[in-house]
Amino acid sequence: MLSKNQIAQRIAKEVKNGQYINLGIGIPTLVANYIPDSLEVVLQSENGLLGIGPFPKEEDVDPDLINAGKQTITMLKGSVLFNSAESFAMIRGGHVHLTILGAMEVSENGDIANWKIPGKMVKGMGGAMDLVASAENIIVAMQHCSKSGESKLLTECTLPITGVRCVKKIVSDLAVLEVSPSGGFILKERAPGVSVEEIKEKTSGKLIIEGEVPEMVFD
Amino acid sequence: MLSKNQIAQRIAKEVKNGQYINLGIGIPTLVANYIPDSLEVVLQSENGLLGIGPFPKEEDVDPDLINAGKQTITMLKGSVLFNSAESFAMIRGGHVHLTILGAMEVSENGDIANWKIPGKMVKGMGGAMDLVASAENIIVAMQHCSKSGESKLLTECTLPITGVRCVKKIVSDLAVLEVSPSGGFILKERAPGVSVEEIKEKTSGKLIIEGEVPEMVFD
Amino acid sequence: MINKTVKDAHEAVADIPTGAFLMMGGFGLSGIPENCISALLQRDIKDLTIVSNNAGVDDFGIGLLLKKRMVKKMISSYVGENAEFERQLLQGELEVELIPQGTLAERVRAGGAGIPAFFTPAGVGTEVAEGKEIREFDGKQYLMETGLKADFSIIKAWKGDTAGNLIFKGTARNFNPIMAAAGKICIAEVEELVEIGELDPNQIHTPGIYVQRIFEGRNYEKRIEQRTVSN
Amino acid sequence: MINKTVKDAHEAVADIPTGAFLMMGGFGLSGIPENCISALLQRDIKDLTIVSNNAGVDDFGIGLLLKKRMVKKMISSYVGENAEFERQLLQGELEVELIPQGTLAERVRAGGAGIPAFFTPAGVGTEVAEGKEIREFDGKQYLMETGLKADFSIIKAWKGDTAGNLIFKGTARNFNPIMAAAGKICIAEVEELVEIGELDPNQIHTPGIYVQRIFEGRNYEKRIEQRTVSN
Repeated sequence: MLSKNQIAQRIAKEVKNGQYINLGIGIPTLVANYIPDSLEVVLQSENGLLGIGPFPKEEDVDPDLINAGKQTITMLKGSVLFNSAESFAMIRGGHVHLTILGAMEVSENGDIANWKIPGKMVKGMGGAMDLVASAENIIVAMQHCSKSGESKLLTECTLPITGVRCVKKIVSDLAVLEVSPSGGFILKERAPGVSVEEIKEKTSGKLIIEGEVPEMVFD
Repeated sequence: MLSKNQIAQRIAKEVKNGQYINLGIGIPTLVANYIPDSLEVVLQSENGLLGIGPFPKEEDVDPDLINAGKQTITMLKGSVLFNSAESFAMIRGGHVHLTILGAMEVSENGDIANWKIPGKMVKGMGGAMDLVASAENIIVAMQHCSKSGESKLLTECTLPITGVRCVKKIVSDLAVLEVSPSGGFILKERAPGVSVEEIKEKTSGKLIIEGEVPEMVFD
Repeated sequence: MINKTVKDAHEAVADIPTGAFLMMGGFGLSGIPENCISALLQRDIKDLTIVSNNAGVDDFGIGLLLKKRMVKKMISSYVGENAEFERQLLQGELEVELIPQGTLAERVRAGGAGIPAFFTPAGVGTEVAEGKEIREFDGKQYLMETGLKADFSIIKAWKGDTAGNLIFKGTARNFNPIMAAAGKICIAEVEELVEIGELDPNQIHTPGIYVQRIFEGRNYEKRIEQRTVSN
Repeated sequence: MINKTVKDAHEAVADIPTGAFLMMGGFGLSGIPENCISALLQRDIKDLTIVSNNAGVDDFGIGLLLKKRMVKKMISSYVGENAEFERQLLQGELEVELIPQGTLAERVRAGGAGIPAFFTPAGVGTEVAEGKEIREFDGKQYLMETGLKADFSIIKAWKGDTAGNLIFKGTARNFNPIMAAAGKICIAEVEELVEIGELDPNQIHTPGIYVQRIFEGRNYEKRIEQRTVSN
């Protein structure tokens, strides 16, 4: 089973040179730590910044410079600031190449649910619905099962969905899976020490296994 | 009969303190010369400037600073530059209070035709259709009759129209007229030495005369 | 140039009535109109509808207006981090309308730009689409969303001049510029109010045409929600 | 940061094919991509469709492409001041589509912003409305217009950095920033190309995310159409 940091590390391998990327809150934010320096990529914060830098030193904290998770951040050389309409024009217009975000459930046709649990206080979808409706490539970072052990990779989402047929790839604590255009989770890689049997058992939606399934390799 | 400069001078009396104004090409441009210094108004150029200043001195000519008529201009203290989408957001959003433009024909319900003559090369409507569809107050500067003596204030426009039911007031070489919300040109003022009879004769659309019609007064 | 200055926050918000439809700039607590919020707290008005990306925290920002029960409805994209908000909502004392953040931004931009409606892919197939027109363009489905306007938009900028031209700082820009244009009356508070001619015409983020009232604010607290530092 | 620099105009336009759908920035002759137009003139391509507010003059700007018969169709708001344009149009050698200037600007902005369609009041009741959906909002009629995208958008800025961030100057800004976002490939020529970090992040008009190729242009002529001076 992968740790949160390992999930982030594995997702970082999906990043390509020259990409503009939006990282959601939680595990996706950790991905930034594992993108190799050899790749030139730009991270977008939907509250109005391209080129997110590292967290500031104590003396450099600026309340006028935060990310979409409301954390204090810094800028880089070449960063640029803009308003919220421009920010989502970028997202909606397909200029952001890759979106990485968390999910509570994903269905075998690529639907994602990550904003609302009936009966619980609803905090809002923030920018998630815009992101999943717009980005050409969406990768989900998630736990394969809930704390009570139920699969979160389903035939259909049971929670209110955030977007339809949008997830392209999932990296869970157990596996890397692609969503087949014709439906189903294609098992691409196993976490070290995790068997195909275990993944089968813990995937409630249709699982597609094509030949040998390699173990993930970490550099 | 008013000269072009007198038409501009009369229109300038319609300008109110605090207004943002778009002036079309031709006579409307001349209006700027007659706005009293006591009024604080801002002129918009739809190619991307608020706060049009006077024409530059020879040594200050800047090819990167032109008005919508492509004339070299200057800026004022407090001027601001923006792109074409922002410029028409201002116009469409009703932020520009007053539009003054020329017309080939106006109908008694306020339709305006000023962009196309069938059989002649069509140069385009530029920003005129956006302006007449959006501004809350539209004043037309025009000659009352064509060179061949035919009225340009009609029951219905004969030329392809630029906008419907939008003109509020007309200042011609003969008269000041308001367009009645229920249709018809309400004669408000006569040019010096021009009789009501002459205006009647030269107005092809419905002319409404309410009591005495005063002569225009120029300061 | 037209002079838009008013004396202070109290004068700026003096005529906002009970039941007004307001927009307030800010993302989290960054770029919020602190002075106007304080001045509103001293007004005896209620039943406000507020469009704002977030709803502040319990003891700062819009949270203060909520605590004083001045708000009837919030229109936001994310309203976490506010226990009093949650309490009022669960008790049915407060209405909330949640809108995807990009749709909210575009609806505000459209309202200011005279666009009554537009199509966006955000929310297709979700609860957000309920009751809305769906249309296909180029094989993809989109929702029709409408432009939003407010009686008053209340925003915060870094620098401004007396003609209402504004410059923002950092990510405190966020919704402020687009809300300026979407308010019938836009009230702008700035950290530094300068004379016309002091701002470069080429570097102004919000043209003064959108701003009806401007004043220099005082004592900005600029509270930080998630102070995160590197070692 | 991602480096977007190419060597020169020739490299920048080398892969534009016959039949391409282009956008070109500029208003009149102000802010036009002079270097790219010169480089295109040396390419053996034709049947271009060009979205540009104007069509240049006989011997400058897009007028040069027209003269060399490289253009199949112009999509503009105003095409005066060009005798060769008029000749080709009257002979049926050139198509032209005229669009109200604000609608053109908003269609380009929508194309770049992922908005497939929107409503505008411009053109209601006129020829422009023919064949278009009309809808009433709040008692006023509006037309539905669609977003515009181009294979290549070719623009001109004042300063730019290697990441493609751009700053424009004066009214030479015009359609350039919105066209940047609406081109699948945006080619930006700049008067001065600087290293990243030299432009203030708060003063950039066009974020580099929209720009795929950038180079420093040479020998700008910046011809003036109406030199008008005061005494």
